[in-house]
Amino acid sequence: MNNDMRSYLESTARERVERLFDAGSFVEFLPPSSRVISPHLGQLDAPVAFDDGVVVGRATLGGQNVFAAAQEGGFMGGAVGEVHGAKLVGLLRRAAAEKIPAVVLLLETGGVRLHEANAGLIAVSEVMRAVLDARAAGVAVVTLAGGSNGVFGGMGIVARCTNAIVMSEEGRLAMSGPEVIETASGVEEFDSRDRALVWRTTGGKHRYLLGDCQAIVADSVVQFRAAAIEAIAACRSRSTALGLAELEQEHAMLGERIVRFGAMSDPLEIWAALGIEEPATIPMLDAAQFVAAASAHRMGGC
Amino acid sequence: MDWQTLADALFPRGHSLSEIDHFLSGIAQSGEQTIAVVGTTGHAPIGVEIALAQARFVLQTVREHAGKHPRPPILMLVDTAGQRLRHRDEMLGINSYMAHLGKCVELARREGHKVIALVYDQALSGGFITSGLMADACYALPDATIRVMGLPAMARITKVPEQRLVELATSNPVFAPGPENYLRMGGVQDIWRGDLAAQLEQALATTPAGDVRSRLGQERGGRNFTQRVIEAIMAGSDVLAP
Amino acid sequence: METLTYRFDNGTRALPPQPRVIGVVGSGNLEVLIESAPQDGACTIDIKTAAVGFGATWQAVMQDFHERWQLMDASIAINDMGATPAVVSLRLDQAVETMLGAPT
Amino acid sequence: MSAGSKVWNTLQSNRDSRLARARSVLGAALDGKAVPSARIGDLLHNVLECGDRVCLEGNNQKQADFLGKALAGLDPARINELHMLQSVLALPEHLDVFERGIASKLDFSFSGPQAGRVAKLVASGQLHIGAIHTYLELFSRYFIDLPPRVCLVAAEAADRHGNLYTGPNTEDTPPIVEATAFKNGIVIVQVNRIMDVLPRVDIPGDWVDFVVCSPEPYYIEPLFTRDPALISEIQVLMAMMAIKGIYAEYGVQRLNHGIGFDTAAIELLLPTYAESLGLRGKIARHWALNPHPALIPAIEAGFVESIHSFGSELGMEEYIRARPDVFAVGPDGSMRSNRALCQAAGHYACDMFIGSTLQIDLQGNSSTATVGRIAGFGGAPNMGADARGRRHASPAWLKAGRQAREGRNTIPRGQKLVVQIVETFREHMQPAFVDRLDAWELGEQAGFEIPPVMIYGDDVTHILTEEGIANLLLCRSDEEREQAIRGVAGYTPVGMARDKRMVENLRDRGIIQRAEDIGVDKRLATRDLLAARNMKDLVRASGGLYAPPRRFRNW
Repeated sequence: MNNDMRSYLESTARERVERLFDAGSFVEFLPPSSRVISPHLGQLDAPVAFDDGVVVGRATLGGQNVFAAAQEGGFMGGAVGEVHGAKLVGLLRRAAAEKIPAVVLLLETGGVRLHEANAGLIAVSEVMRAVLDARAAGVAVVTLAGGSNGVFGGMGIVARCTNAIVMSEEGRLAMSGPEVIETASGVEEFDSRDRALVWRTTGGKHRYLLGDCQAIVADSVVQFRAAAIEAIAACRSRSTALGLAELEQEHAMLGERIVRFGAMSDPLEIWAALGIEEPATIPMLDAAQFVAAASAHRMGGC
Repeated sequence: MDWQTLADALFPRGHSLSEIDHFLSGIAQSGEQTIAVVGTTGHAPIGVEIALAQARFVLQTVREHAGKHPRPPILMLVDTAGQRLRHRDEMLGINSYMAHLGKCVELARREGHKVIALVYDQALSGGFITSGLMADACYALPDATIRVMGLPAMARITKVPEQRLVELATSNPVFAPGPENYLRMGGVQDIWRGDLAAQLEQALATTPAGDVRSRLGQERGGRNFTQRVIEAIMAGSDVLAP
Repeated sequence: METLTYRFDNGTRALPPQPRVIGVVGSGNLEVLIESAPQDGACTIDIKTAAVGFGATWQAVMQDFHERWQLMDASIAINDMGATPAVVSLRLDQAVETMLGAPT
Repeated sequence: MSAGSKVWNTLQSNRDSRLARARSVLGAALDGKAVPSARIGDLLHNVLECGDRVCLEGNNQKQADFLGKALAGLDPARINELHMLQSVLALPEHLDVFERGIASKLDFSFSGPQAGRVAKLVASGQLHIGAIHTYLELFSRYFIDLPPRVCLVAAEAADRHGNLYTGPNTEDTPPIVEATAFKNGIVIVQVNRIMDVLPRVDIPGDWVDFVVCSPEPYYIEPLFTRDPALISEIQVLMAMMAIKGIYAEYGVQRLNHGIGFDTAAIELLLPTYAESLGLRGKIARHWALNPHPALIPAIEAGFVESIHSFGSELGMEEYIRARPDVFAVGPDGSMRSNRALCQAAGHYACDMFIGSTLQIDLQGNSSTATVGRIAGFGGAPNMGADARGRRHASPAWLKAGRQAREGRNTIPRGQKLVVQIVETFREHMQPAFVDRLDAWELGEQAGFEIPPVMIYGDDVTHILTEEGIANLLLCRSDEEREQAIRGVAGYTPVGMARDKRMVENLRDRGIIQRAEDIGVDKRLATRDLLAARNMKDLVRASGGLYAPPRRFRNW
């Protein structure tokens, strides 16, 4: 199979980093040979990984210096523990200190790692603040979400604190996993086995239509690469920092969303309300067809 | 603790706090300062509406004081059962509403508002990240519940026997619930006992600059890796400091 | 978890200095970290595995691996989550192949 | 006693009195043959008698679930000691009838999801097993010594005369109804709807006594859908070895595949790997197979000429309708399946069966039995057995027969290829090769006369693992056979106990073949070789005609 078609979803975090950034340019910080592993998992008789499930480092992307982090969804669902979180924080703080033009976060995570829950929760909030500090320092922070585990929990919040999000339709972005909601509120509330519903609710297409992500691409590493380059350029063409105007605009959009869609129970109704003519056909469209059908109707991102 | 009792203890010089559907907001007097107060009560699950309501109050505070001096501090009062677990909230993008709240708090900070938080009852997982944990400093009452998940549920998911978790929790603050554990890890700045009003005034006078939690966690011995990992990366070193 | 260590002396093939890591610590899978390290010509393998009680199997898999590659001054570390011997052999071969090229 | 005094029509008169009871209790509620669904309890209480043999249509896929629930809800004081005949026990209510004391005896084939509960009910004495059968055996016994007094079956639709349209999922219905109707039993059918004109008539109304329109459509399980995303690279390697080392080697044209991911990988490698070997038109042309979604790319690539099916598969209806040259469709355009005929076809008309299993012993006996679960067999034993009655020749059949007989003074005849494809270890490091099958212990616990063996060793011709292919046809002694099996058993205890010198000797003679011996490049064994890597790829390959059930989608 040629590299153009290489699936982002099926690639490991390391494969994504190797293939997405300029060939051979990635230099890892605290690489596996440093063996900075979780100090807590062993206590609970759980396996460890030499990178604690996240690869961080510097690279070039289209010739531009960037920092990058990639979470490995295969290791504990990409969940954030103490070391994992600290690597993300260190990367973002260093990017801010060195005024790196951009940080690309290849997120794939269920959120906080339960084995080290308190450390994970604090770490996610530290990541969140570090993202916003980096943005304030002029760093564009871009999220890519296309892994099979989605971006959930606190990291779903972090993603929406970055300047831009690029998703594939297979990618998911949300807060609580469908299984968690089903367990807490019953199968009538959210049938986690109805995967079509799960993806309608949390997947890339819905997020794009709602304005929660800025770009949607096919599931291929090169497409994510191209979209990341574009997103960084777009972010850097204006201020990367938070501003009152931007937040006022976001506030209006989120308010409007509740007013217009708050009484609806299925994303299909929302898509119809947005003016999509045949909402039921949306899930089967490929990324390019989807963008053609959806871009005129989606809510404005920010 | 119910919020009225709390408010009376925190603001003996008066306040105008009110509650609508578990959403708390208003103005209060702390020492010589007027402060803006926002938060939740009744173990509120944080859904899209209440997240947006808090964000609206914070944005409004920022907007009203733009270009003025001094900017009033913001106190966030935390009592939440976590994010609301509903299909509707996920469909509407609850993470965006949470993030929006977090970003509004961040904007307030950058615009010169001190932001402190007090967990006066419950602070559970998702509901805590964009409230208490976004403040310059987060405080807690001694009886507060702070956690991601209780030990029985954690035992089920991690398949580690609960008894073993209870044993481990005595020496390692990393997973067991409770404000003391968060204190040791730097997530909570301090636990308030006794005169709440005085401690609030003190907190407002000593708000830390920047995110100091990783350093506190190291100093207090509750998180021994975070700060060293951050420093190693900042320094470009492949080994952690001992 | 179980920890296993193996040492094979008298290898003949040296590795390049850049360490490699292959694989993921996920269910039925493993991560292999392979590094060049001076140790009197030996190849050492340190394994942390979630599948307890398969020492004899690991011994045989590692023995065969060593016979295939004859690595010298090599340090291999494995974090395993119940990978089958087929997957273990595959990852080990992939790791070495990325460092040395395909076997001759 | 004179012959003249013997009564010869007890069955008929018994049937008449049952029908009379039902008509009298239902009265005006009975509209021709149509019974209101709310009155199903009254109907069953009156047509059933204690001790009846009752055949409930519980198939591999389609379930007469409404009737099953109604049966389980009967009053055990009125109806008890039923003898259930059922090919598949899939739903909880299939066992509730035993727990509630309505039924006490069972003859069946397969109980996959309920296997644990079957074992418990047997242990507690609430369920007595007559025998565990293969499908063909059980269907055959319906006609010989186990004709049902009452059968409860499911169809898509009925008309006012009781004619039935069974649609794509005909499955077991024809033999059940035929065996019952022609032995003066009572045929009761649940249908999804009643129509004025049926798309086609699958069962004539003369054979049907009562029809009930069920409140919900019958339950159907998408049993043959395998998500390509879950196929591992080891399975890709094994599929490559199967195609090159067996399909191409024997020129297998007519075949049946098992249900697992190993064979799904083969299906998905036909348009890529097999195509690159120039095998299109030379292998895998005619199939006895459910409409596997994983076969869509091979069908589209022109590998597959015809498929006859045991049952249908959810979501494949429109694709099948659009490929009438390949599938068996009726004049109305929808598929016809028939488990009994397809089982016969798989047995007699196919040159090869390839499928997975849980355990293989040193004689090559293979079993899916595990302790504490009485799961039965299904169809694999008929597929995976040499058809001793076969007389027509084909190149693959002749070659297998030649290999088995070479050097022996026997008359020429062919043999079916029966291939077991297994990874040496399953999940959680469970070895697939064992000294003694769990089937022995299960058989002893459950009091069976023989251990429940899925495929007997003397029928198995090849064992394929990630380590290699063992060709048992070429073995000339029990010892060779044992070492050939050990020689592909990898690092399992059975594999490690091999005689290394003998295994190398078997390899020299081509009895054991490694990937490199047959020119399979292991480095190509990646998921990139799959013609579809996820469900959406299958939908795309079908031109949008395949509509996977919701649980298989991620869009």
